[in-house]
Amino acid sequence: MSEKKISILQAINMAIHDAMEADDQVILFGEDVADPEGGGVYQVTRGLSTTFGDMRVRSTPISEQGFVGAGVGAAIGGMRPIVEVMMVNFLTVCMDQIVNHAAKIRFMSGGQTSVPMTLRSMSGAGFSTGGQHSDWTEAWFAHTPGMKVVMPSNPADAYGLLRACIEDDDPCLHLEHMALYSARGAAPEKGHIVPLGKANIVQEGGDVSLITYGKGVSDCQAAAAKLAEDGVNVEIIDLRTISPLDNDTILNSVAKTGRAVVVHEAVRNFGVGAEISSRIHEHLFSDLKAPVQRLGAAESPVPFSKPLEEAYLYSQQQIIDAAKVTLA
Amino acid sequence: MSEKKISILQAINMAIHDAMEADDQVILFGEDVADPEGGGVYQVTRGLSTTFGDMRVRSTPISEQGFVGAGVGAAIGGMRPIVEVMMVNFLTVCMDQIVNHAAKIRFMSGGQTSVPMTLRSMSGAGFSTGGQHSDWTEAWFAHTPGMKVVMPSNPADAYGLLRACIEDDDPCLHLEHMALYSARGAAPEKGHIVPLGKANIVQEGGDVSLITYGKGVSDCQAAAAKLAEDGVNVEIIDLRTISPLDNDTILNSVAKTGRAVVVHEAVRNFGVGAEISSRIHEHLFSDLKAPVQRLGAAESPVPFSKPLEEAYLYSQQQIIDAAKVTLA
Amino acid sequence: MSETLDTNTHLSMYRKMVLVKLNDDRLHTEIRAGRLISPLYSARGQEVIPAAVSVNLQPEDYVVTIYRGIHDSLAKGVPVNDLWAELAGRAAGTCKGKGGPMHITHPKTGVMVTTGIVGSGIPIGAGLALSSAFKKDGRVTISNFGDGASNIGSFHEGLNLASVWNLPVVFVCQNNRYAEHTAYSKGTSIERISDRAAAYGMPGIHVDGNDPIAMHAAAKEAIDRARNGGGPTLIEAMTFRFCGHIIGDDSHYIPEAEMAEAQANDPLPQYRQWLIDNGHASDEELASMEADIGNQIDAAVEYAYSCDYADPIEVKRDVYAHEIA
Amino acid sequence: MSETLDTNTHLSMYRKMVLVKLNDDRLHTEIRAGRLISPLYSARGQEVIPAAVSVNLQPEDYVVTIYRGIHDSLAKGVPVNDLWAELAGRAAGTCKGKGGPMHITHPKTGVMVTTGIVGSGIPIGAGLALSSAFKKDGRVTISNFGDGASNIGSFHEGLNLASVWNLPVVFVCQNNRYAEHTAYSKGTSIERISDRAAAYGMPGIHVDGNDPIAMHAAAKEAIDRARNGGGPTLIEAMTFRFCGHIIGDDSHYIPEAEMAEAQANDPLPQYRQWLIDNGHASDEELASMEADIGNQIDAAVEYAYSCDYADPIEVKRDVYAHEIA
Ligand SMILES: Cc1ncc(C[n+]2csc(CCOP(=O)(O)OP(=O)(O)O)c2C)c(N)n1
Ligand SMILES: Cc1ncc(C[n+]2csc(CCOP(=O)(O)OP(=O)(O)O)c2C)c(N)n1
Ligand SMILES: [Mg+2]
Ligand SMILES: [Mg+2]
Repeated sequence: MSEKKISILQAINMAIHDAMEADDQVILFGEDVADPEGGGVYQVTRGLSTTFGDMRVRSTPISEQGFVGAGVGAAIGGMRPIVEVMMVNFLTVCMDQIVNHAAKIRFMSGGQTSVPMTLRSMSGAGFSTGGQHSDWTEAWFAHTPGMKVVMPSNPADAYGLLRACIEDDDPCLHLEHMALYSARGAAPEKGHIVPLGKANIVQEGGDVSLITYGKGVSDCQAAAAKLAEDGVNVEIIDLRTISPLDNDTILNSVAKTGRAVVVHEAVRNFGVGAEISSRIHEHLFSDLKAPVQRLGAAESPVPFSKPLEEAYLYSQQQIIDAAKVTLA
Repeated sequence: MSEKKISILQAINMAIHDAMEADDQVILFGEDVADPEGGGVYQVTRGLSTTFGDMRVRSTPISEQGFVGAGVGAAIGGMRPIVEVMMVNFLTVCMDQIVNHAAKIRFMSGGQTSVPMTLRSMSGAGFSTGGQHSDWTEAWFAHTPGMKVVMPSNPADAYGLLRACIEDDDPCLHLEHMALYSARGAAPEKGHIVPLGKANIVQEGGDVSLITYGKGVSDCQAAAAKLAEDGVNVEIIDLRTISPLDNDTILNSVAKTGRAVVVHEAVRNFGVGAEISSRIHEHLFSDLKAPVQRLGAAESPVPFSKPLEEAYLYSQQQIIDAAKVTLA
Repeated sequence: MSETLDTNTHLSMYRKMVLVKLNDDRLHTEIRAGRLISPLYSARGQEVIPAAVSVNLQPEDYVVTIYRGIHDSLAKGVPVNDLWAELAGRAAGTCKGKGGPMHITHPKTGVMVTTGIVGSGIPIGAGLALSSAFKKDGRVTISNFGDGASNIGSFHEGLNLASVWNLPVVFVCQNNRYAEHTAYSKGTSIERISDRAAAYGMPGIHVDGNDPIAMHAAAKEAIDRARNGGGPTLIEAMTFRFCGHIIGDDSHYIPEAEMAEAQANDPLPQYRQWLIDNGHASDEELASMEADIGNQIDAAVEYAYSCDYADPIEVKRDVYAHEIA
Repeated sequence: MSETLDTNTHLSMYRKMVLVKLNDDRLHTEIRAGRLISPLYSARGQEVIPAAVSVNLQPEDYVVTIYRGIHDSLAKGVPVNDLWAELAGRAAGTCKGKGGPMHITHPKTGVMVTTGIVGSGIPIGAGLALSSAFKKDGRVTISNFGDGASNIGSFHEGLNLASVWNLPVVFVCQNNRYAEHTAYSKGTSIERISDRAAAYGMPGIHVDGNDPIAMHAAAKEAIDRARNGGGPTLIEAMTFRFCGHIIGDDSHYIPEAEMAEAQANDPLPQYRQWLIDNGHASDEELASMEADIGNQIDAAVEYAYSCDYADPIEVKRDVYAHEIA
């Protein structure tokens, strides 16, 4: 890692740039991703079509089934498409291509064909964008054998995970939190890879393990600082990859602390936290000092107004309280 | 309950018939559901268009986004549409209408509009129909606030749950297992309702709770019979409703037995079993005698060939083994 | 423009256009000043379309629209007070502050669904029309969407279904030549979207959506057809979007000449002058109408800011008909 | 039928048709006898289409097809042994028994994707063509689907995208007049699906898919155009499905007269007679060709049944490139 600081947005742009430079088979498409269209509505892909040309970087019509399906076909034909589906809520219009095709084709063909496609998609509450532009469904894709799902929390990981996804021979979903695009951190070395399926211990501590990913990491760090004031030593695990889960890192941590809280922005019920909590209980039944706590959003669509949106999201206090419940 | 025996297929047909008879606002559409098209590819809806006419029972073009969206609109306009999406895998082409619209519209409109639509869909492995016609994704919909999800295990419940769904003022997904269409059981009384959100204790027992739904119920009953031979007294809970979960029935049972196994046909990771397992651990941490076990399908798409399909599905032996693990 | 409509209709259309325009201006002001936190997908430039459509509608007719559709909602009759309370996220808003600008809903004035998902309102509009066909309630449904939406699957499925079932719905494609930052021809493989109607055996009308009289005629033809059992119509109304995709967008991807030409043809001042020239109203009468509307909006903004937010407990309400423990 | 093709081409087409037909007959026999457990979506009656298309293709050209597409796969060249081993669920099958009839895949002969989801092969076909456009490999992609599929969103999105990007793909809509049990006009709002091509600025060809010469000409025109950079074509090939949607379906929903007329026009015996009448082959030569093909199929069936099933551990393989613990 260099001393230079960059944003996650820059890191994603760099990762795509470097992957396209390294491998001619890497192509990019999605709505408005090319420079004549501004290089993405958030400029994440700015400059890439200018550098790599109109053939390799293409803005698409509004037709997610069409262009994700084209990504599946192009991948089978030997390309490594990076396909941007602008927002997580829009993944609902192309679930078939992702779930029935990208995820299953290697298996259904007996390994003859494969879909090395990377899907990028963004979401995140907190911006008053309402019910159809801010929620999260990573649990659906984690429940889909054949898919890999990642979500970075910092620029170096965003770079390294995205490059790992692009190099991976299977379909990967790279989830991006809108609130983190501007988050700055150490710039990665060119070519830096964060291996898929490996979690990161962000902070070591012996009292309780906070297990999270994406924006949850900084939220947990803030909560951990407060908890430290009360003498609670928090260990924070940034999953980085949601599926496949890094059992070893999770279980080793909780074996040590005996306590765990899982935190994600998606609604709590039937979320990723449920899988993690069950696994911990299954493996560490007698080592646990308290039941694993789960935090997520309230069980509703995302509300528009600020006060309701705040009530929808988990709060820092809730993280602190959940940690304290395990310590009680 | 009368002494007469009917199949689940008949029960579903009767439930729709009786609901349409009772309420003019109930309408039905889906591919091939009307009698000129045979009353459904499995004849589930046979006779209904003849009885209730072409206006109320309509075969649709192959356009799930179109006709599920039309169901959403018709429901907002005051109808109670029953919409058949032939197979669970085809729900992937209309997730947007279900998740972003049906489930969210009451909330996003502040309660002014609502979508009292019942979706029916079928799946189930064991018929060598391969990767795109047999798997289950109920966990996705359970992870979607605003949706209710049910899955009957016997004819009377199929009738009662479906009528409850149709009468319910919110969108409901009624899941049907292909292997159970011919399953026979006591016929329900006309007008029988199985309240949503209430599980059923199929068999009482003090040693271990098997928690399941749909086809899992008869599989657990068969396993319980074998376990009884070894002196193990099994309690079987048929959830009937997957979301919202009946916490009370689940927790009371496991508080009594101290042991639980969750069984479903969907793949295990990030499945419904994870939510149930976590809840049990959270609430009954110190009462549990063993960690909750989860059973589901193997982490792969559904294979075509018989031996691989069998390897994919959980086996009776696995249920028995899981129960025994909790008793060890 | 040729004269065919009476003064009442003209003034009614103009009033709606002014309402939409001044409301949009004020939204820009409030958001820029930081007094309102809300995305704004301005429809500045597209005022004629909903004005001309809605004067042909009955109050009980249904409208479905999109994130950009505040113009459609206002023209249909959503009260400005309720609208502003919603945009300000207040409990008194149309949706208790739960929906926001992308989900304005007001069944009392027939505004049934506003969606943020491109294309999804098209099948929903067909479904509302289906409910009218069942109930024989005589209603017509208008489903509004953009040019880019004509490339998504829901457009195809919705139009085909509406045609096969002969539903009383009018599909109004407001072609503002851009979909976010993508120029029309980069996303759409045909010159006129209205020609896609032929793929569904449906009449397609290509009309200048900035010409109130032509737009009125197109809307009337389609609405009459729907109301009289003649089935659906696709209208492609040509227009332009002056303020970018979303507030903050500087339209850098639109060639300057194109923007300049469009702005020179801003339908609002043109129509105003035409009304005066053709004796429908005097400059003073229109100025007074505009002032009235301005005051109405002032009052609505003030009202909205004076309202309370919903209690946080409201997150649990309206998820289901009955709260789930 | 008018004569334009040489004897070689004719016999090549006829051979493929016979292969498809006898293979289909044998599938019925094996399944009915309980020796094979598999769904069967018979393409009996549609043999001309893949025969005429594939004689215009190079071995490396790509084909995408559907659950009903065993005819497309065989005509493209998938070896009968590998096919039957797959249908019998054996490890030696094209897909190790993991895919089955709805997912036949055989890249060696260009059969890249077989899907069970209506319409989804259309964008995938566009994507394969996109990979060819990138690589300049000169390949053409054929994407096959049914009449009912022309009403689903993927059709619309896939054709629009292929047109906007000018991709080397041919969309072959095999219009057998029914989608499952639904008659054409109940699902489709237009008389000719080929007319939908106009909605995408794409050439549309309506052709008698049971006429080998006409079908050959249509396929050649479209494939040549794609190969020469002229972009995509939509072909609507009119045909009929003799054996219902799926084995066991008695076609009760098809009027008897319609079925009788179609059967009277079974393209296979007609073409056979025409080949003899026009001196391309004698009855004996054709009979011997047919017998050869029959023997080939006998051998394939025997071979398939002699193969082993994959080890159950194979459930864990091919989920990802590398097994996950
Ligand atoms: C399914 C889906 N894909 C992408 C988006 C993101 N998006 C929002 S508006 C828009 C452009 C729509 O353009 P058009 O249909 O022309 O309507 P306009 O905004 O110009 O009124 C896009 C791509 C979305 N909301 N839904
Ligand atoms: C998205 C989707 N919806 C429904 C189905 C069920 N289904 C399978 S085949 C079929 C009919 C397709 O008809 P057509 O496109 O005409 O092709 P054909 O079977 O006649 O060759 C249907 C509805 C499906 N497989 N996928
Ligand atoms: Mg537009
Ligand atoms: Mg067909």
